[in-house]
Formats: sequence, structure tokens, C-alpha cells
Amino acid sequence: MDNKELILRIKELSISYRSSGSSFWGSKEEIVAVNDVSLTVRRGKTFAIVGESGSGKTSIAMSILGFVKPVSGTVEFNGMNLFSLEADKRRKTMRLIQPVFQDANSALNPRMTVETSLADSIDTPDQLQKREQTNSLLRSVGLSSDHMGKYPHQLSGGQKQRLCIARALAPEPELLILDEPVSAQDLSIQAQILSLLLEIKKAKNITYLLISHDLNVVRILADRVAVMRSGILVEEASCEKFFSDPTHPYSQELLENSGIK
Amino acid sequence: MNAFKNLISQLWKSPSGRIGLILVALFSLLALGAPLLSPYDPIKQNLLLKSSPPSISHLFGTDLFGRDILSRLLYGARVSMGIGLGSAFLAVFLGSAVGLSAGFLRGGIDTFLMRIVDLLLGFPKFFILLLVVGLGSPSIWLTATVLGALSWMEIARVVRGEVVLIREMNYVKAATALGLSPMNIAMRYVLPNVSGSIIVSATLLVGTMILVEASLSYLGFGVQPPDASWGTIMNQGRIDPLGTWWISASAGSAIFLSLIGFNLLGDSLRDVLDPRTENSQS
Amino acid sequence: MVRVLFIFLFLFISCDKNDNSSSQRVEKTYSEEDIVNGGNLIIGTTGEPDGLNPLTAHTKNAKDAISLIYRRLADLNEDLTTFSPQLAKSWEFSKDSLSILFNLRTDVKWHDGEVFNSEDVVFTFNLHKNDLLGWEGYSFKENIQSAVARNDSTVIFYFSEKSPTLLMDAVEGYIIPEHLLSKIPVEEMESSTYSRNPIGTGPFRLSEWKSQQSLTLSKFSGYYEEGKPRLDAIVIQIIPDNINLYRQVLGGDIDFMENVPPGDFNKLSKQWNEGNSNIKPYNFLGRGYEFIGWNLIDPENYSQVMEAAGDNDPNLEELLKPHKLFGSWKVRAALTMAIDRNTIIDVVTNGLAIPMHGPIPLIMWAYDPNANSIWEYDVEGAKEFLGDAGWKDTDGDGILDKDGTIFSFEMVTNAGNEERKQALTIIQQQLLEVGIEMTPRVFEPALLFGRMLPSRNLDAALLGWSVGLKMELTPLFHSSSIFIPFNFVSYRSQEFDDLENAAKRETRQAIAQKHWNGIAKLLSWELPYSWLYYKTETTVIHSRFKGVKVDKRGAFINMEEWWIPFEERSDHDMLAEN
Amino acid sequence: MLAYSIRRLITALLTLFLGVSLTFFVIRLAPGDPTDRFLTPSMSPKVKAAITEKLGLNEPLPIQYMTWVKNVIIDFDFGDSFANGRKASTVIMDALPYTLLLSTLSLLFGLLLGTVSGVYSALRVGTPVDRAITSILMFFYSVPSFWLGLILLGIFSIELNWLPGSQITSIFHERLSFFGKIGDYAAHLILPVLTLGLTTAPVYGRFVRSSMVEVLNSDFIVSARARGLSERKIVFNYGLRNALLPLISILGTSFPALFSGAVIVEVIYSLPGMGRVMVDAALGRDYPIIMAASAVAFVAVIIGNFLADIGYAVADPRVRLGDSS
Repeated sequence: MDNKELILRIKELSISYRSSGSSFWGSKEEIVAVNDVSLTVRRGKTFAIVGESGSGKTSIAMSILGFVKPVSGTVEFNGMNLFSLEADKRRKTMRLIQPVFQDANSALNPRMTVETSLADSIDTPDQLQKREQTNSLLRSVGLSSDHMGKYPHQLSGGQKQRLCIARALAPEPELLILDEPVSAQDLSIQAQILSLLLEIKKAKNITYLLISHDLNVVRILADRVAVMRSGILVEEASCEKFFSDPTHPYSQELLENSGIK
Repeated sequence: MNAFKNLISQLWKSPSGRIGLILVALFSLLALGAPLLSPYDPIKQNLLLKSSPPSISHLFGTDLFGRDILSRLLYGARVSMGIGLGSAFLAVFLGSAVGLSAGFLRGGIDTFLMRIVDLLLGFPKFFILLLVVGLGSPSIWLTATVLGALSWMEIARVVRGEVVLIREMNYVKAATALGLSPMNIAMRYVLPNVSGSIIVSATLLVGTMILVEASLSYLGFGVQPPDASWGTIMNQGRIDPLGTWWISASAGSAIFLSLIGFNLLGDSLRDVLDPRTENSQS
Repeated sequence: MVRVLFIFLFLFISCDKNDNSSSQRVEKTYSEEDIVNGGNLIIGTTGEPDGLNPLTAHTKNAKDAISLIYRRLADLNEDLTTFSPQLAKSWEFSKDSLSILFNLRTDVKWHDGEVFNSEDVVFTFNLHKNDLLGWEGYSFKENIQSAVARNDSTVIFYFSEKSPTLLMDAVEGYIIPEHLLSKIPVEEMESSTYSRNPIGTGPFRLSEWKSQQSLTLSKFSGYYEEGKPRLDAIVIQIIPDNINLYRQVLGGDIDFMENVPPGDFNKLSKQWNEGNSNIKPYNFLGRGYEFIGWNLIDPENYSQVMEAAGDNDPNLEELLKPHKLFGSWKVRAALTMAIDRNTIIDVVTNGLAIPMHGPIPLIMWAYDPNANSIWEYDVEGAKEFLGDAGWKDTDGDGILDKDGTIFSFEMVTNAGNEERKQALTIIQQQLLEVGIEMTPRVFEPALLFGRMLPSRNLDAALLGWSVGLKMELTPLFHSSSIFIPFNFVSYRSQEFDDLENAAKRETRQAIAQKHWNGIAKLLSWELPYSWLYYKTETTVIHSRFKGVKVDKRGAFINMEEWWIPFEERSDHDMLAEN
Repeated sequence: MLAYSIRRLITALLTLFLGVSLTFFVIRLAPGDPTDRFLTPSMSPKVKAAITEKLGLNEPLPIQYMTWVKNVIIDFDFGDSFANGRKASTVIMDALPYTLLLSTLSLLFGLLLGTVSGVYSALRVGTPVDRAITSILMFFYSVPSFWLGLILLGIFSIELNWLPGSQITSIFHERLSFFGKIGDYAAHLILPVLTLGLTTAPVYGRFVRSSMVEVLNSDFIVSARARGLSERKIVFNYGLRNALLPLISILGTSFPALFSGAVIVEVIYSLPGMGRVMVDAALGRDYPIIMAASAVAFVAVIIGNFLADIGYAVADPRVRLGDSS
């Protein structure tokens, strides 16, 4: 695989947390969330990480985004080690990786209107251009300019998630990290959002890193699937292979529980 | 402005919010309009009328020099409320700055700042105030500054607590991922979301500050003539508490009513702006 | 608070009175045979004594209690010039008037049973002269070279030069016990536990001291005067709040109180005269007077000169510039005329004070009301003088101006003295009537006396001095005092210096009087101060006490002679002795 | 637990040291000179210099500070009062018991009143009774303690003459029986404790009410009700326990406030406690007393916080479990 085709490479990543524990006096213990995980994501594809909650999948996403410092290992994006970039370069690079969170409520600043939220994510001093881009972004996620002056609490759940996606698209990212992007929504909304995501991917050729415990969602979006359990990567396979012939017993168990197989 | 109207109308719904709003607005208007509303010059003496009890011409009576107590209280409102607002403003400014820095930057800075806050919280504040305000001839500015400088710690704690929570919110993460500068994030994403708590604390603090200033002045440590706060006027009534009961009665009522006003308003604001009931925010 | 601040009103140590207790009620008279011993006196006071060692105590509360516990060699009489024997039976001057020989009593015991003798007197004198101790009566002893015990009952004091006050200087100060204090180093005198366990030779001994609450002084059965003291005990009850204290006097819990608020005192006097009260009021000339000091020199110039030249520069005085406002005599005279003393007295003291016009305290022998130049309240006169000095209201704003500057200044006083604050407020109004803008400023005493007066950093100050028993104006006006805080107005006049030097050395009273009159005339004309009023004391004592003597020396002068008839005894007199 | 306690103790000592040191410099750098109080017009500069030297005020400030620290640590000697030469520690020890007595009684009274009214109010949320109690609490929360003190003093002491309005004992104290003496103390303390207690009670009352309301609405209370437990048991065993727990932590932090409240109340009622000592010392620039008094105030605050932590640990079973693990 050459560098062009490869957008993200995670090497021997380990993450641990210090729990403050439930003990008032007690000493702090270390909890290993991710243990020596390596994986690669190809440009233009959707890579899904599945697993139960606590399996470490979100920790991987957070460490790519830089919110969690790993104990060891590296994350390379477009061939650059994200952890060793200079501040300025890093800021530019990081704009190419955008997250979409599960809970749109907490992902939107309650004190900002739709317009400000979006405008904040567009990096241009030209106000006119900003306005135009904001408008087109809104349209691209199926919202209208009527929503511009609204505050998040005046929007429906689906609209909020659309706004989050629009915001993530604003810096024209190459990689979107979708952390349970639809699991907070109703079924009908889920379908809408998923088709929106598929549309966007097709239109803009963006790579998705999907974090999910919902295999139905994974089946719709993903090209490759990695299974995590207790911080360890237990299986990695193409989507077809995974759903038709999972090798690891844990993967089989997952599939059975989800009712897909 | 719309948000402001909204807030007022929400406050107006509860009786305590209404009373608080009315009292605070009333006292603010009285203070601002003192020159228009005062029936007499607050420093004009009329020794023929010295220490006269309330009457039609002097509703709240006169003091030892025949000065009209009502007019003095109106002008005193400027001093008392000025010190209350000024010191609360300073405390809110310092407290928010420290709380925001500590909560947002975390790490060593957080530990360091909060240690200082703990240390200062342990200060026997009133005693230090006695000592420091007693130093010079305490002007309004000195009193307000010292009061503010000794009262920001609780606000810092509240703000830090909130900031630590808000920092973990996904919209802050999203903003970080967008590459916004930390300053931008702190001021536009974090600060506005703690403003509710800050406003509540500030409102309650104004009342507390008015009370502390009055206590100091009552003990003779507060602002000195020619300035007169409510506490100073009250202190004047102390010379002959029974013979000139109307002085401490009216000054005491002024302090008490303004405190009720700020406390009720603060409580109601808390109910309206409670960050835990997010959707009620404007 | 007022009490603590009182400490800061430095006053000379003196005494006096005027026997005009405002009583018109006819009281029963008693003869020697009626006198019975027993009973107690409850004194109410706002402050706790700062220790009962006469060498280190400073507050009035302490001095009052000390006067009951200790004795001197001789005690000043009401005329403030002659003395009555106390520990000394008699005394003789040497022919050259440079020494006095005291014959001491031999029947005096200390409260712990030790016998008093001449060693105690010499020991006391040596401590008085000790710089390290900083005894506040030090100046009395400056003219004394030594005190020598000839034997157990004879002491001779030797002086450096002749003076009319030799006896006064020699007997000033209470005699303290050599056998208890000789082992205490001077530096530790103040902190020594002796201050709380005093042993004296007076009629009462300290039997209990509860901090911030009360002191009990019990009858000393070994007191040298037969049959005295007549009371069993004096309890000094500490109630820091004057109003609270007064309420307890009315309620009968307290028998004796000083500094009753003037309004209340007048009410009480009325009730007493009508026969409706058994609390007897005493109104007499006290020891304090109030004045405004005008800074005669320019404060800014002063600090510059001091910085440049240092205070050892011999030409310093020549470098000083007069104050922009008060350097002018016309202005000072105008200001004095613009102030209506009677109104101030009326409002501030409810009439319980006497207008004052010159530097000599009203209780002193040297006081002659006709010697002063009197500036009566005269608004027109004031305006005229100000006009003469060039101050006119050219812009019609009601405030005078001259060469573009308006007549505006600050008058300062110390915090904690309600009367002064009130007086300032009234003076502000009175000055406004002649077109002068005065801003009253109140400063913490420590700041005012510690920084502002020494650095002359002020325009005018409304203060009060307390009067000492010696005729003495050197610290206030003599040119030798120009750099000490007491002469904070920086007054200097050769004429004054000559007159005072002569007055203080003159042994013939009539001639001395002439010099003092000259001083009164000079100062009341030149007006470094505008004297305001002389305060009268407002003391009340329960009428069951007989034999009470109150005069310009105060109300503590003969408590050992107070007694209570059986039929008038109250609850207080049943207090268990302890 | 031991390690934690030691850590807490070290932090507390450090806080104490820093706080007191800061006070030292603030006070010394303030204008005003304690020797001024000894001034008499006839005093020679030589005498003033002697006094300054005697008091150690001629040394440079850092030296004075070192001396002070040394004396305090080695001999526990805070120096002698400038005002009366008594040992500062003695002056404080004479006054402290009365302040502690006043603060403790007021705290207990305020706590009792606050808890009872808070709980009572919480059980009747939304009713007129609740509103009445809430209003009364707001009334006392807002009334300045010095004003309340003056009013109580005026009514019960001056007008009605039912209770003494100053000092801690009456003149006849010594000849009273043991119980008479206690009664005498009580009579003198009623008004001060009432004043301080009434203005403190709302702080606890409001707190207890809101935490009780929260607890009563929580799932475990609802399920307890569903199981048909008696209301009494629910309120006292379930509700109160959980509602009062957080109160312990605010008790510790309310100590400084109580201390400053006591200052004003002591001044109004002429009580012989720390309030008067502090006010007098502040006015008279009595450094040794100021320093000793602020050390005591700091210690009180630190002990208050420490006790709150311990109390919290003792009261909360989760904390205890954590301890044993």
C-alpha cells in the first residue's frame, strides 16, 4: 500500500487511564483501555471498529483526535506522526480529521446559533464567502437557511445531528470519525442520517472511521471491520468476510446477539 | 436583548423573582435618581431641626445636624450599592479569570491556582478586612477593592467546577478538532456556558458585599465622611439608639430590603439559569 | 472603640476641677459620728486598664485604678500649686533651693506586708530616670540629678537648677516596691506579671482581675490612715459600649460612671434636681480641650526641604515656606471669626463645654480670661478679612478664589472620636457660609499621629489635647519643638520662646502670671490654633455614697473616704468580699 | 487513611504558615506606628527610640519576621501585647473560650433550627407552610446581624429589661450557687446566641430543604414508599440520613463565617471574647495580638475543614468502605 492510498495508520497503540476509583482515600489504579492495537485505514473507505462499550474503541478515536494521550504507539495520518507534529502544522493537519459525536445535544454549544456554530468552523476572514459556504453546508446536510438563526434547543434531534455533520464537513476534512453517529436517534431518523452519510461519502470521497456497537449500522456503512474486546483487537476483516464468516468466537457471538446471524 | 427580555419574563413568573426584581430595580433607580428624588441636600445642615423624629417634611426624620435622613439614605444608596456592585464585579472578574484558567488549563496550573484559592478561603476574611480597611482613610474605592479582592475565591471554585464539566462536553471537543485557538474556545465555548452560574453568584455576592460593608461601617471601619454609606448612617444612629431610633430603623431597613432584593433575585436566577436544566436556557 | 482611640489622644498628665456640681437638691448632712464602714462601689468603665504598674501604664482607666492602689510622696491640692503629705510626712527645701529633704512615714506597709522605706523611693526615682523604660512622666525628672536615702525614713532630691516646680517634679509618680521589682530587668518591666499583680501602699489592693470583665479592689486593712478606707471593695466593671454602660447606671447595676453622653447627662441632672433620681450628676471642668491647628508651613515644600537638607541642617527653618492658605494671619483670623463656637458646643456637647480663646487651659492657675485676644463669631468680619487677603468670589460659584485657585482645603481628625467628626461637619457648613470649601477627612489615629503630623502632610487638623498639671507649652509652640509631632503647625516665634523661658523659671507667681498672660495674648492674636472649647466632665455617682469629693483633679481623689449610711445600703453592698 | 491524614496535616500546617506569614507582612507594611500610642508631648525622641528598640521595631522587617517565627516555633511565644505588656497567648486564651462558647452554642442552635425547619419545609414542599418557612428563612438570611442584635438588645434588654445586654456574668456572679452561675451565664448568652443563631440558621435551613427535597424525590425513596414502609422510617432512616450528609461539608466551611459573625455580636453585646480583642488590636496596631489572633482564626478554619472531612468520612459508608479496601 502506498502512502496515497493509506490515510491512517495506527501502530502498537496502548492507552490507559488512571481511575480515581470509588475509594475516597484509596490509591489510584491503572485501567488499560487499549492494548497494543495496530490497524490501517484506506483512503475513501469506511473502516468500522466494533465492540461492546468499554472495549476501547472510543479511546482509539479520542487518541486520534488528540484528546487522550496514549502510553505508547503512534498514529500516522497521511504519513505524518500526529503526536510529534509542531503546534502550527498540527493545527492544520488536525482540521482534516473531524469528529461526529453520538449525542448531538452535548456536541453543540447551547449558546451559539446554527449560523455561528458553522461560521466558527469555516476558516476564512471573508464574511461573504463565509455566509455562502454556511448556506451550502446547510443545504448539503438537508437543512435550510431558515435554521440559521436558531439555537440548538430549537432543533429536533435529527436536525442537530445533521448540523453536527455539517460542522464536521466545514473544514473539508479527509477523515471523519463517526462515534456512534446514529445510536441516539429514532429508527426513522437513523435511516435518514445513514443515507446522508452515504451520500456525502460518495460526493466528497471522504474516509470514515466508524465507531459503533450496532452491527446494522456497520453493515450499511463499512468496507472493513475491526473487532475490539477489552482493549484488544481480536479480528479484522472485510465487511463481507466479517458478516459471512467471522473467525473469532467473539465476533460470532456479537453477530448472534445482534440478530443478524 | 431578546434573551434579556426572556429572562426577565421568566423571573417574573415566580413571586420571589418578582419581589427580587422589583426591589433591586427600585434600589437601583433610587440610587441613580438620588439627586432628583432627594427632598433636601443630603449635607445641608439645619441645626434648628437637629435630631427631629419623622414628620411630613422629613419623612424619615433628621440627624444630629438636622440633615434629612431620607436624602442621606438616597445618596447612601449610591455608596452602598456602588461598593456592593463594584466589589462584586471585581470578585467576579478575578474569580472567573482564575476559575476559567484553572478549569480550562488543568494540570499544574489548576493545582497551583486551586491551592491558592484554598489558602485564601481559609483566611479569616472579616478580620483581614478590619485590618486592611482600617489602614488608611478608607475611601469608597479602597473599600470596594479590598472587599472584591478578598471575595473572589468562592466564585473561582464555582466557575472551575463548571468549566471542568463543560470542558468535557463534545462541542468543546468539536471546536478543538476544528483547530480553534484555546483562547477562542475558552471565551466563546466555555465562558458563555458558565455565565449562568456566574450571574447567580454575582447577584448573591452583591448582597453579601453590601452587608459586609455595612458591618464594617457600623463598627466604624468603613467609608469615612464626607462619604456616607448605609452602614455609616446606621453607625450615626448608634450614639443615641433610643433617642434617635429613626436613624438606625430607616438605615437598617434600607440595608435589609436591598439584601432581600439581591438574595431573592439571586435565588430566582439560579432556578431559571440552573445549568442542570439546560433546555430552560434562553 | 472610642475607648481605644482615647489612648491616642495624647494628653499631658494633669489634674483639675472646679467645684460646680450642678446639684441644687438639698441633701441630708452627716457628721463624723455618723460615718460607718462597709459597702461596695461599682464603677463602670469602657476600657480595661493596660496593666497596673505605674511605670508602664498609659490609659486613664489604669491611672484611675493605680491612684487607689498606690501612694505618692505628696499629693497635689485643689489649687494645683500646693501639696499635702502622703508617704512623706513633711519636707524642707535647702537654702540654695537646689535640694529637698523628705521625711517619710515609718508606719506604711505594702499590701504584701513588707515595710515601706526610703529604699523604695530611691529605687522608684532611678527607674523614672531610666531611658530604657520610657516612663511617660520622664520630663518631670529631667531637672533632678539624684535621689539619695540618708536613712530608712529620709530621702534627699538634688536638682540641677532652680525652678518654681521643684516639689512638683520631685513628688510626681507613684512609689513602687523595691523588694518586688528590683529583680525584674527594665526591658521586661512592661510584660512582667507584676502589672497584673500590683502591690502598693494605697487604701485598696487588687484582689481579682477577670480579663475584659472586671477588677475587684478590696480594702487594704493595713492602710496607714486610721479607719480608712471605709468601703469594703471597689469593683471596676468593664462594659466597652458607652450606651450599654449608661443603661446599667440607670438600671442601678453601676454606681459610678464618667463621660456620660451630654444629652443623657442633662436629662439626669434635671431628674436629680427634681428629686426623681438617686443618681447624682457632677459637672466640672475636665482636662481636655478641642482646637483646630492650622499648618503654617507648606507641606510639599517641607518634604522637599527635609529630603534635600535632612533634619540636621542648621538652616532648615529658613528654607521653609509659609502655607499657601494659612501662612496668612488675616486668613487665620478670618477663619477663626467664621467659626461659631457656641453652635458647636450646643450640638456636639449639648452645651456642656466652655468656649476657649487662648492657649492656657482653664483649670490652670495661670489662666486669665482677660489675657486672651478674643475673636468673636463674625461672618461679615471674616469676609472682610478674607477680602483684604485677596480672596474674592470672582466667578460667582459661591467659593472664594484668588489668582485662579479656589479656597479649598481638607481638615483632618482622628477616627473613633464622634464629637470631633460632628464638630467637623458643622465647621464645614460654617466655612461654606463665608465662601470656603472645607472637606472633612477622618484618619486612623496611627496614621494621623504616626505619619501625617510628623511629616506635616496636612492643611488643618481638628484635635484635642489633654491637660497636664504643669504649666507647659514648650512641646506645642516652642521653636525647639518645631520638628516634633506636637508642634505640628510648625509655629516659631522668638517672642514666645523668650516669654515661656522666663515664665517657667520665674519663682514669683505674680511675675510668672504676667509672662503667661503675655503668651496668652500673643498666641490668641497670632492664631496658630483656633481654640474651640474646653470640655466639662459629665460624671454620675449614686447618691448613697457620702463624703464624695469631686473637683478639677477628678473623681478619684478621695475614694478612701467615701462611705454609705446603713439605711441606704443596696444589693451591691452585700457583695461577698473576696 | 494514615497517609492521607498525614498529607492533610502537612497541607494544613503549610496553609497556616503561609497564611500567618502573609498576615505578618500585610500588617507590618500598613501605615501607622505602634509606638505612637506611647507618645506624650513631653516625651523626648530618645525615649521614643528606646521604646522602638524595646519592641524590636527598629530591625529590618525580614529580621523581625525571622525572630517572630523562631519565637513562635521554639517557645510558642507570640510576644507581648504592645497595649498592656501581657503575653499575647494569655490575652487570646482569656478571650477564646467565650468566643468558642458563643460560636458553638450559636452553631448548635442554628443547626437545630435550620435542620428542623428545612426538613419540615421539605416534607411539605409547595404548601403554604413551606412557603411561610422559606420566607422566614429568607428574612433571617437577609437581616444584618448587627441590626437584629440592636433590635433584640433594644427590646429585651433596654425596654423590657428582661435580659442583660452586656458582659458574660453579672456583678453578683461570685455569690451565686453552682446552678445559679450557670443560669447567670445562660441569661447573658441568650441574646447573643439568638442573634448569631438566627442569622446562621437560614444557611443550613435552605441547604437542608433543597437536599431533602432532592432525596425525597429519588428512586430509592419512591421504591421504599412503594414497599409500604412507614413515612416516619422513610423520612428519618432514609431521607434525613442522606440529606444531612452534604451538610457536614458545609459545616466546616461555615466556620470562618461564624467566627466573623461572632466578632460583631461580641461588640454589640460587650462580650469579653475574641471580637473585642481583634477590633482593639486592629485599631491599636497591636502586632503581637493581631498575629496571635489571626493564627487562632486560621487554626479554627483549618480545624473546621478537617473535622468536616473526618465527619464526612465517618458518616458516609462508601467512604468507609473505600478506607478498608
